[in-house]
Amino acid sequence: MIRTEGLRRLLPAVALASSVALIASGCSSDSDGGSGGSSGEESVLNVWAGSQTPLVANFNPYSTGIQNGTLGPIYEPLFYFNRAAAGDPVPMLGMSYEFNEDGTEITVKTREGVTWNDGTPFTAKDVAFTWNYEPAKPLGLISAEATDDTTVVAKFETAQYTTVAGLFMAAVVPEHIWKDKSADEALSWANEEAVGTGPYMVESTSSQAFTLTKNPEYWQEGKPTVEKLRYLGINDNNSAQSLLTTGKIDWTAMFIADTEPVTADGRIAMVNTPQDPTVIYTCSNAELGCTGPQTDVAVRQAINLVLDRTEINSKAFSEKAGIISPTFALMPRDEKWLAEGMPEESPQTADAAAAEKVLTDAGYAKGGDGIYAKDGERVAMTLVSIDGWTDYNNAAKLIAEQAAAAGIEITASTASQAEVDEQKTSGSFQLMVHGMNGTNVADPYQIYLDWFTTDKTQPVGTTVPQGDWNFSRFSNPDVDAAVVAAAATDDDATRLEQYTIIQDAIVTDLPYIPLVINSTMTFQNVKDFTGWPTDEDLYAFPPSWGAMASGLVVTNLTPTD
Amino acid sequence: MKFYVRRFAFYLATLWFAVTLNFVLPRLLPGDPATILLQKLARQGGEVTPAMLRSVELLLGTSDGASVWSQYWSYLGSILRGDLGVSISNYPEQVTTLIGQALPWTLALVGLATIISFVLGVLVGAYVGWKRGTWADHIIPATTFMQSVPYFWLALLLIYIFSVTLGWFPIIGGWDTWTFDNPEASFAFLKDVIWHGTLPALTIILSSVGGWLLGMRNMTVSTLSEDYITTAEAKGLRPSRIFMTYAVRNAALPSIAGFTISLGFVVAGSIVMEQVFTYPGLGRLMIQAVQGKDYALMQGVFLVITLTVLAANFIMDMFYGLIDPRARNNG
Amino acid sequence: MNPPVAAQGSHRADGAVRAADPVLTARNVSIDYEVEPAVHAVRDVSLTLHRGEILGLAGESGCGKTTLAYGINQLLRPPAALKAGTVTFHDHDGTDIDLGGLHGESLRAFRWDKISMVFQGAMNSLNPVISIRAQLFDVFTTHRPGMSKKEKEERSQELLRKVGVDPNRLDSFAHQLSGGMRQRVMIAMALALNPQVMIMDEPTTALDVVVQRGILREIMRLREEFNFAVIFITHDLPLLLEISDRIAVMLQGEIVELDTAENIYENAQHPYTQRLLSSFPSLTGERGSFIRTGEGA
Amino acid sequence: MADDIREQQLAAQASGGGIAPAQIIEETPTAVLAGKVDKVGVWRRFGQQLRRSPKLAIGLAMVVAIVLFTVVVPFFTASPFALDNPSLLKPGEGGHLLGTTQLGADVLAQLAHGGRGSLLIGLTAGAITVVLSVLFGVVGGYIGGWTDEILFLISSVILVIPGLPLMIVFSSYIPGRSIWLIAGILGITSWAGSAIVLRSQARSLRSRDYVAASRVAGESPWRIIFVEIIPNLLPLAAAQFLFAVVAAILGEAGLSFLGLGPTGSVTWGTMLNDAQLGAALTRGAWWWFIPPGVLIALLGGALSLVNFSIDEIINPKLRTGSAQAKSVREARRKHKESRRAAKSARAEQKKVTS
Repeated sequence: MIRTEGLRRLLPAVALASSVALIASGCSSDSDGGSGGSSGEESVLNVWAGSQTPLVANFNPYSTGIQNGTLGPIYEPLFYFNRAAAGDPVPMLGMSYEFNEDGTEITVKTREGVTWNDGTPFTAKDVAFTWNYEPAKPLGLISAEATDDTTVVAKFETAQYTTVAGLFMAAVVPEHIWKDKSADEALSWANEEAVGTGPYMVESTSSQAFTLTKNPEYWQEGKPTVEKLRYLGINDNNSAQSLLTTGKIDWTAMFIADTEPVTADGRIAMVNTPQDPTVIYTCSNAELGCTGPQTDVAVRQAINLVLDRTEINSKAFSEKAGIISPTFALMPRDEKWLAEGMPEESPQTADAAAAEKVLTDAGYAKGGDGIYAKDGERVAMTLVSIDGWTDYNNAAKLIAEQAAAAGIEITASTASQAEVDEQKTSGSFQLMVHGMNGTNVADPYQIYLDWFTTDKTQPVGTTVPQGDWNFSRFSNPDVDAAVVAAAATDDDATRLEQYTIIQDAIVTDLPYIPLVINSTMTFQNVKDFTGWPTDEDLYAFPPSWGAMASGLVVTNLTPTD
Repeated sequence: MKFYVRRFAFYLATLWFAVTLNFVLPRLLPGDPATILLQKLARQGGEVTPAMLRSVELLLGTSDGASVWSQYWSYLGSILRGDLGVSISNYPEQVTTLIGQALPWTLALVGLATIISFVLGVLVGAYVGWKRGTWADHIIPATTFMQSVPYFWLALLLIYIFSVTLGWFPIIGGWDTWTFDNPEASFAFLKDVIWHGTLPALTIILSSVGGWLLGMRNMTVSTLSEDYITTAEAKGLRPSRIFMTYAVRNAALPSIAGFTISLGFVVAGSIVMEQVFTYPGLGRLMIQAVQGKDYALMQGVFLVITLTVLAANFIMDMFYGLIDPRARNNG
Repeated sequence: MNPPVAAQGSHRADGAVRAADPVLTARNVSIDYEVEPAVHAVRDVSLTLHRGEILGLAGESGCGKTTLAYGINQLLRPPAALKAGTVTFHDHDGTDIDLGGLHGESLRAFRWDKISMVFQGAMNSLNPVISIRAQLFDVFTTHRPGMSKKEKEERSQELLRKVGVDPNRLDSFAHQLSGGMRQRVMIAMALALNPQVMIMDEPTTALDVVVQRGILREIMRLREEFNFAVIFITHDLPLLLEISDRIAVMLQGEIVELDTAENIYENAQHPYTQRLLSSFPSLTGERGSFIRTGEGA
Repeated sequence: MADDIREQQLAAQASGGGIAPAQIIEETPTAVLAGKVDKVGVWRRFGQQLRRSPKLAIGLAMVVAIVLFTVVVPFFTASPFALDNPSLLKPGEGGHLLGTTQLGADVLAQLAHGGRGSLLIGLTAGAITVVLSVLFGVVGGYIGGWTDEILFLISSVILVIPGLPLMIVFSSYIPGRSIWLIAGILGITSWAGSAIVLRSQARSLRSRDYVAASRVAGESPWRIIFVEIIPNLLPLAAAQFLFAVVAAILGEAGLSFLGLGPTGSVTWGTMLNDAQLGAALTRGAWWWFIPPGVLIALLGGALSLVNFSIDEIINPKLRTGSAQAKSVREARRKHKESRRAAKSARAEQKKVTS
């Protein structure tokens, strides 16, 4: 839970670097906390993936309490879709796949010679079982069956071009273990001796850490080379950073405002791969019951113009956040999906004049209190963020101050997570600093579908159900149609046409006012291990908590000596 | 007799209060746990898979329309059966299991630290009282400043100075995870545990010793003006004897009577402390529950803490008579 | 300086019982409470206590009786302090001990062994948390290191019997005893080392009349038996008239009159003494008969 | 008897030894001798105390200083919410005496402003505590009987229910937490100790002649409680109040550290929390992390100092105890003189007799 509220401590250590040596001598019991092969003993990779103590052994891919390291190191997908960079899917348990002409039927060739870590051979039957298995059944699946040991065919109600990634990235589970687990069991089962095909398997667990040891029968020849992975439970980033600097952690992903002291001695390298948009949700649709000035597109545009995203990034996100595009295409990853003439970036500096012009053009006039108003309604709104999510709280404070410059009154307030969720799902908010989920493939489609289509929203007062994300109540028939059309084609050009319609709409309408792309910082021990994903070669999503991606990373690592 | 009736009523009432509070509060809860849980998952990896969705629905989706009373009774029933429910933040672990793992750590650390602090405070306090009117009086103000320092603030400073900067003590944990995969019954492990417990214990002692010290000092001073002290002097007893058997023996009674009460406060303080030290105890569990909006766990911990304090009080009731004859054979 | 009334008084008194030899002599004792403003609790008091006699010390509360008694036994606590004068103890082996010269170990050893005390407010002079036995044993362990446990036990039981308390009470705690019993226990404790002087400070004030009588009779009998001298402090003049050989009347820290009980009773010199006497209803019956010859008991 | 003694012992402990079991606000011989304390009114005693003990003077001075700081400083500093400064300026830089926070807020301004918040919470919680403890302690203790039994039962239950966990559970349920709410929670979870102390005192006062008298005179219980009893409990109540204030300020800091503090307002607790979230320490931004903690400690210490003196008023033995001991050396000296005098006197004696 790197991003669990209240625990996201921004922290660079000034005094730390100097004290490393001291600490090492202090913790003489094992001064190089099992890092790499440097000490000749068996190599251990110490990982913090954000888990807090007490750790509970739970390696069940269908459980909500699943431990980091389950997806990837233990269970593997058919294909790996890299969310960090554009590129073809990486074959894992699958060798190749093809669609029928309308994309409703998928045929997958599975890998031969793979065995589960209990010795049972892996076959296409396991894949079929997984897809048919109640807790993981993909939406719209008609049937899935193994035609032979290496071929599985799945039929769907609709075209799967845009959802196939989710299907292929799901963990494949062994039929012989799970077939006698009922759906409910499957959820409440801890699965402590997880049987997977991955490079590692469970060795031991305690409330403070659990250890995975390498799978001798792993299907990739001569891999993995790192003997053990030790996943630690740590309660806050301050401790984590101290441990990172003192060589007790080799791989972690967390927010550190000032990385210089950590990376100073060259042992630790940092990769920043911003993924998740941070935006201002606006309850934008008066027709669905939203109230307040922000329901007027002019006000939203004014706010968009008056924001000084550079200051927000530097003060609230310590200059670690990425630059966002109002099209929500993640640049440069989704370059090919950026429609002709669409802005690559949201304005990075404030333009109060432009903002005020937008307002005056829309018939607003400045009141005696310096705040614009129209038909007696002042442009005054409250901007809520979840209490304790400091970067959001800070951003909100800054936004409030910046908006004032353009005669817009924004009151920044905080509320408990429960309350914010309530407001968000029921639509009883005006403005809200909050996050969006980045897409897990190099394509903004998922965002357009989940956050901008009418199906995914509800009138104000009705709760937006779990799994739907259109909290701004945005509704535009053209966009809806375009999304459907985009899903139905496998041809990039055709899809881009549809995206042009969507992007054009949302860039003007701004139901979600883009702020930044929140950072995802990964710290790697490059002195004792090689083979990490780097800015040059992002073969996989780098953070230690990355589902499936972490499997590729650990397989690719080798201890130096 | 009246005494025992009262105590019995006291235990009963406290139990009922703690248990019922746990039942009432969640029903005042705004928002729906399922949504919150999803939020949390979404925050973790930014990916909410359909599998997760379904599991959450299966886990929290259903809510039966049973009446509050029947809910209350079944709740009491499950409590009696020692069933505190399932922890959401550590799904699917049983709350009781989690508490079972954490309790020993807290008991050992907090218990030990408290006793040390108590003994230290009482002895020094008695001495300061005995030496009243001398330099010793200046110890008191000093300690009260210590007492007014926020636990966590002190803990953070201690870590920063002794663990991070000087590296004399570990930064986190109840034992060294890099050396021992699991707790084991070896001398090396014990040593390691003590090494890890030092700073946390120090925090508790530093910030709680002041209270004992002040109380004991004042009690000693007032006791010294009692007639039986004069008698003892007239009897020509040795000062040491007067000090121990006549002054301290009497002056310590209030501290001892109040010991178990203050236990509750110390446990409270240790909650924040455990968070700072990533110590695998109850307090740590509680905070995790709060941050994970894991109400079952939160209430389980609260209940157990209360029970522990009650148990301590019960033990004190049993043994208090031994040290204060006036509390014996009451009728 | 011309000798104060008290001094003259004492000379006459000496004349009256010249035969007996003194066991305790106080000369020109002055005691102050060093507070603002300083309180002169005892001013230039001199008196002599003879072997085996009962010396009554009368006066209303606050007149300095108790302070004087404490002063004699070096029990004064700051802010009270002995400003001037000497207190000499004449041991039966003839040696004279200057109490002012004693402190620390020597004073400790002297206390209770030669002079023991029975305090007013018996309620609080026993340690509430340790048994009577323990408190008696304390005395022996400190002053008679030689004694075996068995001897202590026997001695303690004997003492309790002497003061008319059931020896089984040794196991009791203060709160389990009646006021009278506590005072008897205190007396037993005071007897423990066969002291030559016993200072009794309002020993019976807190008790009801019947108990009072019983205890007084006890004291009389014990004195006959062990022949220790008693300084008996009380505001109850008639009581003193009954039991004392001599009586000193204190007023604002001074002894205004000191004489045999008879003389005080028949012709008191000082107006204050007379006022005191007249303030009590005239005592019926032959003086002292009640106590001295247990008639009517 | 048996339970009474326990209650007295408890009360004594809860009052930090301010009162001794079974020894109540009444003159002891020593007390009388040492300046007839109990003959004069509370406030005069206070005055005497002020002259007598530096502790009280220092304590009060510090409290006043801190309060003034929170009241005056805001007039000379920028708004604590103004973020238009660079992040983490060192003390002195850019005219910020105590530097700035990560968001560029002036630490000094926040400190003063946060002080108001903390004090507000402290005082409110303290007031609640006193009111409740008077209600449960004094009323129960005076009226006695079943009322007392029940009130006392409630008090002792609340007393053992661990405070902070309860607060945590409370505040984690409550969405928006105003300063007042926090103060309220702190107040209602921490009055029991004082109630027990006040009760034991009220019970003893109950048996005083003058109280008995007014009872006989048929005055209403309430009048007696407010006219006869409470005035006599004033010093004690004051002490309990100060205890409560310190406890509340510490409690608020604890809650804030767990992210359960008052939302949307600045207190020393929320400052510490921000500093911790902003990793002030590891970043070497001590000016952000240290001052709030120090101020909390100073205020707490100062109030405790005041409390000592109040204890000494309530329980004269405490003062006279020390006073006695102080004059011990003095007395010793005098002692020696007197012995010298005595010797010479004896010498004369010899001359006379020979």
